[in-house]
Amino acid sequence: MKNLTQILARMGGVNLLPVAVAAVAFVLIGVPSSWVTLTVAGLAMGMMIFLMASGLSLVFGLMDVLNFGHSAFVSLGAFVAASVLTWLAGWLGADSIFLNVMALFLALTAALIVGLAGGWFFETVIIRPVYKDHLRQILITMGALIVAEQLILAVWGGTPMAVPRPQFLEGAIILGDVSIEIYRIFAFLLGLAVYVALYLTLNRTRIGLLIRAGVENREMVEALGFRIDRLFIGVFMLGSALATLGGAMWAGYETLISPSLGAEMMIVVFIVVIIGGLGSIEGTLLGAIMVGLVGNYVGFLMPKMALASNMILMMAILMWRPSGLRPAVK
Amino acid sequence: MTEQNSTGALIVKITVLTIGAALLFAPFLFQDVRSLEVAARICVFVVLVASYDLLIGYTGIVSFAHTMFFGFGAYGAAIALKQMGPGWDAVMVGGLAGMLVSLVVAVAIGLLSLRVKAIFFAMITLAVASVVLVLASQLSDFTGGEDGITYRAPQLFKTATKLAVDEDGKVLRLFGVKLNGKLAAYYFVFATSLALFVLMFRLVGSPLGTVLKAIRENEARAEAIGYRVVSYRTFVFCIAALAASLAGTIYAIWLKYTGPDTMLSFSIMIDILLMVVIGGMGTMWGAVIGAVLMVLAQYYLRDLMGAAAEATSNLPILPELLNPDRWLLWLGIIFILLVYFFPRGIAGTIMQKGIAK
Amino acid sequence: ADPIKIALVHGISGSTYEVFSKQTHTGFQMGLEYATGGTMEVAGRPLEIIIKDTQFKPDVARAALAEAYGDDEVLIAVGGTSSGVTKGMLPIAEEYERILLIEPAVADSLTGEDSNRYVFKTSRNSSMDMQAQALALAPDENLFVATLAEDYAFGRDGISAFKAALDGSGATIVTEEYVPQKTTDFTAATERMFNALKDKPGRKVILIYVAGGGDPMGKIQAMEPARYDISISTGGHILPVLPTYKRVPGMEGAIYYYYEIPRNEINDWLVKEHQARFDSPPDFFTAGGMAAALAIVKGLETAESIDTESLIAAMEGMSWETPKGTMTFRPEDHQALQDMYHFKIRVDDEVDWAIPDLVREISADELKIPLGRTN
Amino acid sequence: MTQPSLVTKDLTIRFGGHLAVNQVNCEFLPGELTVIVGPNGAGKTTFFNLISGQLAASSGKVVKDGVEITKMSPSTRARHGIGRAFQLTNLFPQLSVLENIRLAVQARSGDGWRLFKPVSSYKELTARAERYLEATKLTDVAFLPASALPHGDQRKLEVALLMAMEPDIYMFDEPTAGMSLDHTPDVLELIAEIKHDKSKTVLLVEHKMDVVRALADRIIVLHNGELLADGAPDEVMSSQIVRDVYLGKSGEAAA
Amino acid sequence: MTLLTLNAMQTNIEQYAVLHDVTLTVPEGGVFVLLGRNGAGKTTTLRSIMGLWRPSPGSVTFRGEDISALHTAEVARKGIAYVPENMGVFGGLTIEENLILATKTGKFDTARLNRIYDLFPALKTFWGKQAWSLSGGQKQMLAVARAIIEPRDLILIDEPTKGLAPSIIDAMADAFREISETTTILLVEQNFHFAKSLGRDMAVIDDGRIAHTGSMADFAADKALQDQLLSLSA
Ligand SMILES: Nc1ncnc2c1ncn2[C@@H]1O[C@H](COP(=O)(O)OP(=O)(O)OP(=O)(O)O)[C@@H](O)[C@H]1O
Ligand SMILES: Nc1ncnc2c1ncn2[C@@H]1O[C@H](COP(=O)(O)OP(=O)(O)OP(=O)(O)O)[C@@H](O)[C@H]1O
Ligand SMILES: [Mg+2]
Ligand SMILES: [Mg+2]
Repeated sequence: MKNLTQILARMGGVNLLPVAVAAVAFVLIGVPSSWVTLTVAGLAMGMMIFLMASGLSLVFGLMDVLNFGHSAFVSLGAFVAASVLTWLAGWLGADSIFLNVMALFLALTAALIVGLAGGWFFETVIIRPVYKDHLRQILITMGALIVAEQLILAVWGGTPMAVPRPQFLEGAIILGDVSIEIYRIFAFLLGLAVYVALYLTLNRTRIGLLIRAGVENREMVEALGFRIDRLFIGVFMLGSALATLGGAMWAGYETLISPSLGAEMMIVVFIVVIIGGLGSIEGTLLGAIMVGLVGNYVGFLMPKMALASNMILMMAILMWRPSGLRPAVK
Repeated sequence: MTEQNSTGALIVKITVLTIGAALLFAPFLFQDVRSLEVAARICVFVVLVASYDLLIGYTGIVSFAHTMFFGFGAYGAAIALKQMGPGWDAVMVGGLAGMLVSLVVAVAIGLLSLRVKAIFFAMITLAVASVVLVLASQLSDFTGGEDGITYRAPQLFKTATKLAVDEDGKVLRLFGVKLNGKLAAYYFVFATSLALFVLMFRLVGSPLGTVLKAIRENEARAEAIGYRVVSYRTFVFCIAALAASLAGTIYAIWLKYTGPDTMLSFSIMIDILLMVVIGGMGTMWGAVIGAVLMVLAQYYLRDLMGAAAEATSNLPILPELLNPDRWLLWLGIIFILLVYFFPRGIAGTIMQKGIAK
Repeated sequence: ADPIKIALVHGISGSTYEVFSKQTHTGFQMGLEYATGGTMEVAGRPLEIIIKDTQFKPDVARAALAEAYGDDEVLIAVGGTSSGVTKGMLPIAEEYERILLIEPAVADSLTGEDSNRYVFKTSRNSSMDMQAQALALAPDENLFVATLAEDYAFGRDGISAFKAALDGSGATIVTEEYVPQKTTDFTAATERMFNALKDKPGRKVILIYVAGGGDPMGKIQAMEPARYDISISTGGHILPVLPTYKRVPGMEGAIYYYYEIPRNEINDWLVKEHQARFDSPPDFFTAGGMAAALAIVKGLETAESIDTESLIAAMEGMSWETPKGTMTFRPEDHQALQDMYHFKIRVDDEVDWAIPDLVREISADELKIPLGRTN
Repeated sequence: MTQPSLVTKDLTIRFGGHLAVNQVNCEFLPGELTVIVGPNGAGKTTFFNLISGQLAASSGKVVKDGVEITKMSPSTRARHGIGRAFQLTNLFPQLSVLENIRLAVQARSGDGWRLFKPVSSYKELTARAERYLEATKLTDVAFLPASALPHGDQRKLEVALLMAMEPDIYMFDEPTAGMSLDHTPDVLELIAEIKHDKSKTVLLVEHKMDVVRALADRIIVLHNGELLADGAPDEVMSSQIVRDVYLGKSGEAAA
Repeated sequence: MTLLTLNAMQTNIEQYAVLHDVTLTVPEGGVFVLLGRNGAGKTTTLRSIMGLWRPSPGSVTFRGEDISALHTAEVARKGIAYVPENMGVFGGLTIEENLILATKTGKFDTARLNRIYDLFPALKTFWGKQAWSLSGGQKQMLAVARAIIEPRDLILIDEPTKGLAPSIIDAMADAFREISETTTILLVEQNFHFAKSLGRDMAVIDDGRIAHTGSMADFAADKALQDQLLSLSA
């Protein structure tokens, strides 16, 4: 028994969980083509959730700030990107791949910029007074969420907004009975890139350390000569920009968006962060992929259970590992 | 010199007593339909918020499942009244069933998960609450699903019921107020809410209340001086659940309608949170103040803004921002400012102010 | 003369559905204008409109409605937006013994057992949607359908209405898929439907009945059902959603209203005026709001006197003209019977949304809408 | 011969590969004050944690008055008469000094479950809390929140909490660290008084040699988690091994 | 040469006036000892220098420059290190990570590191361990080590000896003596024996005011004064 755990640990430990789940699902599903379709779709879904969750995980895990307002950024990103895409609809319809890509690039960039600016504003005005106080964080960010949703409503109106998508991301690749949506491949690749970039920044620089230290004892980090306030703003801006990016990608996936989009994704996003374990980007990715896969498998095998599957997954994981799959901080 | 005797505390207490008096005489003071609805809602929410404050303010337990217990009580009464017909037996059965379910669920959640970290506990309660919400919507034969259930309240509370009649057999009026079933229903709500509130008030002032605060402050030390933390937590979680469940039963009887949006939804949870914070966590006075302010805002801020927009209609931009449909925006802003400037809530901050140095 | 007061009790804050309420209000206002020839008076008495916000909360809605009847003393109230909220309002109408005219909430149950004789309903109900939808599929032995709906009362009721409409036509339902509300990823359900349908002979259709967002149609289309000869069918939608229908040119289904479909004087006026005033065509709930206003004015004009009982007497069985042609309040349950439209999607690059072209009008008589209640 | 009130048998705890407390066998008698010394990281605080239940032993036993308490939770042990004060101050920061002490008094009297009568009606509790307030000279700051006290006063409050628990076994972990010289004697006197009540057992971790010498009936020395020496103060303090591992050159000066 | 001057510093914490008038001149080099009873205001003085509390009125001058309005991080970058009385170790970080954060570049100066290993061998033993699991004394060692891992101009130390075993205190005294040749140390201490052995100049603070300043040698000789200011009759 002990040997087995050790062998498993050497092979990657909890990282193997999604593989194990996929293997079990393969047996249960029995139809290989369906299994491939579901797995690929689930992975991509996981990546999109990861995009939305990574910012929250960063802010929640490293800075110990529970930002319920995160979902406002997700919505904001979605609407900004959708507006830019609508505005550039001409480019999207064009046959030129270049114009297609440019339009997409501009939309994502606009979402990122809005996220950075919004994050700066949010940190300085909303979060600054409530560091270290979870309860007031929950409350003040909920207040901010209400305001932000209302502002979005005021600017974009409440009618659902259709999102045009670049031509080259439409449709699916069909291999035999397997279908793989092109948009999902794109989302998967973008999510992967974001993950690698975050991983390197946090693990190859002192920034990750500083943030963790700052959360524990802000005064002491300052007494060591670091402007923790500026660092926190930076992290927060990054977190918000990731949220808007996630929102933008989600808008492209949903193709029909309404201001409550962010709020509707929030519970899943929180579940992912918690499953993953506080403060670890690796954990968040793992959690997101688990949620993506399990959602699809359960939806196929036991549609009745689809809704509860996330909750059950979370509770099971918390019972097994009370601090999540890969907590960075004990 | 203690908190209890500061001038600020005096102000808070006088305010709360005034509110209490206003609620007691509400049917006579404000003789319109809306005011009575508002007053009844305030009564119920005072209980709900106070019971939530037991958890969050006194013991430091963050739970997102409080509306779930509220819902158990409400659905208990609603289903019983629907199935058994209007009557006190149905109220009893429903109320008790609601409490029983609440108690069982609270004990289960408490024993299983009050040991884990606070934030995880919060997420677990959120998960359980959303599963219940889904169940309520899927078991629609029982619960009426999304649309909820309408039913009749006991005979005594029907608007048509005459409590006292004059010579002509018409319903008697006192200071212009009809002595009818509606009035009886209001006083039922008022009296039961008051009783529950007083019970909780005694609870937090008792030695148990101090222990709860100690657990909030420093769990490990409370354990070290001999308090069984998990038992206390589970106990207070159950008490809060029972109080919420009863509040749900009362509200269900008053409303004669029970549905997910009024009794279970996450937005009520947010309302409760807002009320606790606006009033001030860790003081029962605060629960009253918070509930009153929020309910008033929900019902009257709109009108107020309409008036303001009217008044400023020849100024630029302002009327746009004061558009009554954007009242939530202002509520949000006010809320942020409150958390910002009154970190201890209104009651907490005022009480703090008056403390002599 | 004393004004006749009418309350509009809708959700106008707190949910993104608030735009539906606003469409209703616009339509209602324009309806009164049209019916009174701009005077806003009936029988020499001015009409006064009072607006109440339900905030999409049943308890607030009940208070608002009680206030309208009790404090503002309105004669008629019109509302609400979502079915749950509206359901909570029904007993209040009975308690105050005043008329509640339901528009635009849809659920069948609003004129069902829990309803009462003070309740009238101009908005369509789910049975109409689903029967029309079934008829639009021209069902026969050759038709195989997989259905997709959300897993709650609204979705399940809709599908059973749909099945009832197929009964006897020989068409086969191969699978019924129910996904949780607010589902965003339909891959699993789609795989199940593909697997159930792909080896069937004849016409193969996936019927989508999902009220919320999530755009299941676009997502299923992205998985290319055409490779198995499966086509998609779903009901029409409000204008802002129609752009997403551009992915499914040629799709057929049934729709409640599209401004270019009905050919009548009232609709022509509505389209023209709406275009002039708001620079956009009217939508579902604008038409609905107008129909409600027209019903009220006709009721007031034909009633013997202006009080609740006379109004009920006048409106029971009343037929009147609306932007979608003639509607009739069924005497038994006060549901307004009305026409629906079988459409086919056409894509025109010049138009922002996909255009539902009329295939055929499904007249009210063709629909067998079950009685909710008998008074 | 008096029965030992507290016994540890082969008490051991390991953290990963590190044996923080290693097979410690010890008996403590009522009326006796034992000082535990040892270099930093020797395992003194860990030893306390094992007795009072903050940590669970990897192996071995703790027995109080013949009852094995090894598996009990800290609160149960506290109710069995084990009390301890912490090395790093560990209070209820937002509660007033008086409330802090009253909590300890109340825990002792088992009144935590009283639900409906207000605290103020328990005059007896308050009176007893006030006695400890006076004994530790904290009366002046009774209504300040504990977090506002200067470090020295927080240490005193820490001692007051332990006193208010009125346990059978008192465990002090460096009670006077950071306390100024004018306050130290008060605290030492309090500890000495407990010893005079012959039914109480006192365990004291202390690095200040003058304090050790003034109070100790017996000294035990821990080193790398092992019991290195156990005996009368003079004997232990003058042993070569103690000087080597613990006292360094100041030991020579003292001896 | 004066290194640090405190001019008529008053500090309020919330509504309480804690420091009433603290005026002090700390010369460059050597150990300057600040003594006082519990609650006298020693910690508050150090925190006011670091900018963790704001004195007003009053000012802090470091090398002739007024630093009282600077952000704490800027104060630290002037070359001032601070060891707080609650040690301020980052429990979630390992010892190595705690120390890395205290370096300017993120790299250790090997000589200094070895000196620290000599002084506090325990830190070497537990190098990769998270700091929360250290014993009380080991945390104190880590806090001090953090202040001396880099060369600094001034080190503010709040009661470094509390909780340390006698042999370590001796070693630390030696180390401080060595460091004070190049760095000024402002030491707050209750352990008079330790303070006496190190201090060149000293001051006593009482009830938020400077009650006495002078050389340590004089103070150590004057039993009456000690008794009056510190109750050191023992
Ligand atoms: N929870 C824990 N996890 C891992 N190691 C621990 C833990 N608690 C203590 N230790 C280690 O056990 C050893 C003994 O620690 P302990 O706190 O008992 O020492 P101590 O004798 O009280 O020292 P001091 O005099 O410095 O307070 C230390 O090396 C410490 O790092
Ligand atoms: N947060 C606070 N709120 C109120 N008063 C405070 C606060 N912090 C400190 N004080 C008060 O300031 C005074 C000085 O405290 P300070 O911590 O500077 O004393 P100290 O000399 O360092 O004492 P010690 O030797 O005990 O550490 C004390 O009387 C204390 O009560
Ligand atoms: Mg120790
Ligand atoms: Mg101090």
